[in-house]
Amino acid sequence: MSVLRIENLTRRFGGLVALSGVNLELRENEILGLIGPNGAGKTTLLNVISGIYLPNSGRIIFDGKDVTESPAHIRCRLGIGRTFQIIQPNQNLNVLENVMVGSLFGQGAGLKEARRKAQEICQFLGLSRIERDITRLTVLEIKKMEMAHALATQPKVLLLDEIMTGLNIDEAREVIELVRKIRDQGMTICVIEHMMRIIKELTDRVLVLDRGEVIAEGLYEEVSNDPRVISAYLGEEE
Amino acid sequence: MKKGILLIAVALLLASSLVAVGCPRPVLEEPPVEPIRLGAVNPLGDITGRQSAQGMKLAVAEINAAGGILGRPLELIVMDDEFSPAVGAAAIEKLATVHEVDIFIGGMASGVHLAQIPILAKHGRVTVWIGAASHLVEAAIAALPDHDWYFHLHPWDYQQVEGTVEGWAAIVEKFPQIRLDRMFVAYEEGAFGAAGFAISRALFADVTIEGESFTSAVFGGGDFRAVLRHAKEFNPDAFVWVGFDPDALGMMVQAKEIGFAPPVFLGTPPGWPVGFGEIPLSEAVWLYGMWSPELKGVSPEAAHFWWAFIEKFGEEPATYFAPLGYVNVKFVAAGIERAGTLERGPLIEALREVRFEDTAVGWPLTIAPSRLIRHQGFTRQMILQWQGGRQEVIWPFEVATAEPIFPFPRWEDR
Amino acid sequence: MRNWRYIVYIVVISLAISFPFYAGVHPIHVATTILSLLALALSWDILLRGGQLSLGVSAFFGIGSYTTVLTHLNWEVSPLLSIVLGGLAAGVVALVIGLAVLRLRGLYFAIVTLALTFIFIVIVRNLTDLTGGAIGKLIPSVIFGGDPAMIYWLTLAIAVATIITSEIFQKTRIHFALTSIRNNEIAAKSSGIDIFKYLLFAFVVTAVIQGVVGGVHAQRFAFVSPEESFSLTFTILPLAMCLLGGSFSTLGSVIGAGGLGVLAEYLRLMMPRGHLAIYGLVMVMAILLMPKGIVGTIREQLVRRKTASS
Amino acid sequence: MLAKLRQRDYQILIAFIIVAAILAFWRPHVLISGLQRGSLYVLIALPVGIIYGILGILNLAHGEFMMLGAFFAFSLVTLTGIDPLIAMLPAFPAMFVVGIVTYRLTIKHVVRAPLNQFLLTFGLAVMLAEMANLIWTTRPRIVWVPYAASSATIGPITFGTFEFVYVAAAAIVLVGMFLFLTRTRAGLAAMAVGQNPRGAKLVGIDVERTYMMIFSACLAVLGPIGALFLIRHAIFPEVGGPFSLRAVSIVAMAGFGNLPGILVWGIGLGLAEAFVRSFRGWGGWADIIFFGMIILVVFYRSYQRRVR
Repeated sequence: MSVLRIENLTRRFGGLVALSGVNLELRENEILGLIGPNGAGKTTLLNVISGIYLPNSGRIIFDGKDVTESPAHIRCRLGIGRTFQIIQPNQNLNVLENVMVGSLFGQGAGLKEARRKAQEICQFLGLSRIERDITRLTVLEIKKMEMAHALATQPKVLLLDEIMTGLNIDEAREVIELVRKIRDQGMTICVIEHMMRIIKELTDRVLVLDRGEVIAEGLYEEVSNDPRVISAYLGEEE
Repeated sequence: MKKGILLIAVALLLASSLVAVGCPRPVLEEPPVEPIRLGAVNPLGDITGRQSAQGMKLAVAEINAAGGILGRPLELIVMDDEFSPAVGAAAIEKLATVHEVDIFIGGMASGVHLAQIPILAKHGRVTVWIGAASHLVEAAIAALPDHDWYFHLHPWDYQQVEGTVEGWAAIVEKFPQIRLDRMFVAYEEGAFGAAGFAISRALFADVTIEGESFTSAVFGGGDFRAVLRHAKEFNPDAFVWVGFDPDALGMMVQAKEIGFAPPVFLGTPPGWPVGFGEIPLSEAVWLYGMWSPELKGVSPEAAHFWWAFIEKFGEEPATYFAPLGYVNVKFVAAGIERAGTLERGPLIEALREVRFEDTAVGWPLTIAPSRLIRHQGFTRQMILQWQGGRQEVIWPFEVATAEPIFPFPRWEDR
Repeated sequence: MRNWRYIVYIVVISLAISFPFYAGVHPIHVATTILSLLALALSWDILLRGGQLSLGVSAFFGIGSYTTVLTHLNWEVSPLLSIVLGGLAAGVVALVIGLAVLRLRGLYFAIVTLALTFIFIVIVRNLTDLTGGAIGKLIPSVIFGGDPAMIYWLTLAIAVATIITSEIFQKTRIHFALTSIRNNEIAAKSSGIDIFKYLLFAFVVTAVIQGVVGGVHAQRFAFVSPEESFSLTFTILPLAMCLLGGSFSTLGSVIGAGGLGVLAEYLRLMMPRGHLAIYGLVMVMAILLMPKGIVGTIREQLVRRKTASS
Repeated sequence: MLAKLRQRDYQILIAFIIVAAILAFWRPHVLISGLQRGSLYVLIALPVGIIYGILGILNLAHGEFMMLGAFFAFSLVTLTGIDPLIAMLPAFPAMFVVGIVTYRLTIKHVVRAPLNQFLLTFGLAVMLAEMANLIWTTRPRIVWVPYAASSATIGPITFGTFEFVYVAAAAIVLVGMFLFLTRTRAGLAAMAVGQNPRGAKLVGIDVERTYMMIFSACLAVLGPIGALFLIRHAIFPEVGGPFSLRAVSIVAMAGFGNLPGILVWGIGLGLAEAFVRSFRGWGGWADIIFFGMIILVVFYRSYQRRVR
């Protein structure tokens, strides 16, 4: 049963083709890893799914509905939640308030309800000191806050863009556990990640992008031995 | 959250107390002789307003030196209106309540004065105004239930034009070579120019008038080439531009470059740029005015003012608002003298009777009704011409200082 | 503590309301002007909280002024109602042009709102039959017969309404929406915020405030003209007041308006000629010494002190 | 910041030439006065564009600095009796010094602080205009040189020729800035700073110094520009304000940081204004063309960004 289906998606920026004929299926309750060398189009794909960019062609079916033309905030309300690679927390709000924004607008909760839910989620993710000023958070706390913010929109699908970057091994492990915990709550997750170890440990299935095209798809073991994938990565190393 | 409201509350408290403190009420002192207080509101940032205030100060100094009026000295309080209606209106209120002036004088821009009228009306004290020429102001005064207390010395805009209609008729009669059948009016697109054009059109009944607006250099314009070209195509007997001082140079230069030299070339700015008379293009340019420095050769009062002003302030009067400010105070003083009291009724009566055979602007001054109000002072302006760097008076002939140069010399001959 | 706060609150309100009873007429005038600039400053700040820097305050101010005067003159609408109509007209215009201009961001938005101001000036100046053209229009009588206390109370009511509006904007979900939009639009969209809806709402609400203030101004001085009613002063002065007091807060604009307003009055008293140069100097110095405005700087100091002590 | 000529630019260029050709036959005066006036706009807008491109500051006091340059030239002319064209030479270093002082004291503190620079440069504008008022009063000042009204006649049309100096000056300033920014070390460093100040610092560029030099150089140019302005215009303390506004508008139209765009749109606006004015009785609507065009172009640009 697929939650999100992408058909033949193409997106160009001027002359540059960022995504070309991408097909993708997110199955219910799985963790999909999205990998590929730098500039492969991973973040663009996430942006198209979440509605930041509209595709030039192709369709996006979410939860049985065609959302190809829906604006980002509608998709969020329908249940596509995401984090950002370069996190820009709202400096004018404290941790709890940042998380509240998610439930206020993602779910349409009232202020009191949003506050309660945000507290719950923070607790769930182990975020304490929630009245704190944003500028004094550790990297791990910021990442957690970002996840909490996405979770607060009550998504069916959660798109995580490089949330492990900048974390040490212990912290990354903690986040991996959290992501699993989130999935166990019944959510479908798609992660972009650079560290292969994490992909191996975390994901059920992997999709490899290179220059805007899907070049491989399957279990981590299968994909990692695919010669095209190897050459894509090695080609980049040079 | 609550703290925010609290802070706001405290801030409001501070602000309101500051306002209250910032505008202190006067400490009541009883001087040996209570002075007669004149309250003036002028745009002090502008040369017109500043020199007009200087003219007033000069008059006050002279009167006080001669022992004051009714044995009391004059006290002049001048406030700035910054050309802002809100500031100008508040200034009147302050003069009335804080300084408790006896008489209001001064003034310049019509827009500012419109905002002051309701407040002046509320206080109903005698007011003698020397600016604000717009007929809109006259209408606003006339709409008041009672405006006996209001004296307006500056001619209304339509009176200024009426004066020129009369003057031109006289000039055409006296100098048959001068003709005025076709006139082109270039007017700046703001209130000053638009009113000037509309009124000219209405009052010059026998003249064919065409007109077009331009953006004054004051507002970033200054490109008059299209207007001048249209004027040239119209081939008028007289070309009139209704604009501001900074437009003068551009008008001349741009007319010269397209070879547009109509028989009469006339400008009506409130003042002229420094040194305009010295540039060769100015020769034989006509202008309208309430006053000319050259009147010092004709009118003893104008001569007295001219030299006294230079002696006191070390600069020459630049616009007619300088002598007008002087006349303003002299007029009020004469009225009080005549009435022998500051009581409203007799004072108004006396002011109405004040007659000057000669004033600092070189004209006689009497009070008569205008179209809508009862107390109007000057009603005419003169027709002058730049000759040899001086503003020579051509009409009225009684005060004329020169014969007109006609026709306008060709640009090449300068 | 709580009681004490309410006492201050009540005292201030009663002081503000009773101001005309203990202050002279001139302070009432000055306070009225300051209050109307305060409302403009605060309304400008409300839109700024969503990241949109408008230079079109004068435009809505002027539309409000003209609508007020024209409805009052042509349809004999009562002065108060005509002011309401002025606000509504500004709101409707904001709604229509907001649909287009709110697609713009940053300086592009600023420049276009400024350009719109000039376009309104040209239109008003050239539609002579309706608007009186460059000369403008007169109202035969001033609102409340020119009673400064009544005009003060009317302006106070508008300023208080603006303060309340601002506080509502600060304490409801709108606050979260606008700050998120200002912080990062893409992130805001992905949080489910309908950016356009919130910006348009803020734009229209603030335009209504500006239109009402313009309407009162026109009724207070009983005339409109393109140069006066669309004067850029009504954009720049509130902007300066807000930034000096501290943006993104109600208190900032209140303090900024009070501070600059009183300062201008003092300077005018102390040096009749040249006081505007000092005014400019104060603006420059204030922004150099307190880049976050008075409120922002004080708040920063408090936070720093708190951190140092903890 | 100095985009290479792309295909679209060629299209604009060709459209321009076609418009010019039509005007040359239909309304030659429009072409001449539009070009001259437009060049003045370009001349004044170019430094605004550079300062914005590199320092990220939109200088609202720009016109006031030009006023200062013009008054400087005026004082020289009246005190020494030299020709205003010669006064351009000392005006350059004089305004450069003004630039350094202004930068050191004020601008330095608001680089890349978008809101504060608005207020700061506006405060500067008020201060400059009011100080000029205290020194020179509001009475307009003029200088007279016979060549200011020189003209030429070609066939049936007679037109002023002096303002072609503005066209030449605009071309010189544009080309000079172009060469400086692309051919000199300091210029390349400035471009790098404009694109990425932090990166530029990492590769050893003195960012502070670059900011100061660029700001001062742009003000310095206003010295000669002020002198050229003085020849044809009366000057007074408030003369600069409207030009600040126009310059900023043109820079917005060109797209912030696009120098050739300033040329195109500055002259385009000059032509459009002159075109409207050339119809008798429609001159009052010329401003609506100016601001209407700004709005349309800004919308077109933002629409394009969205599509791309």
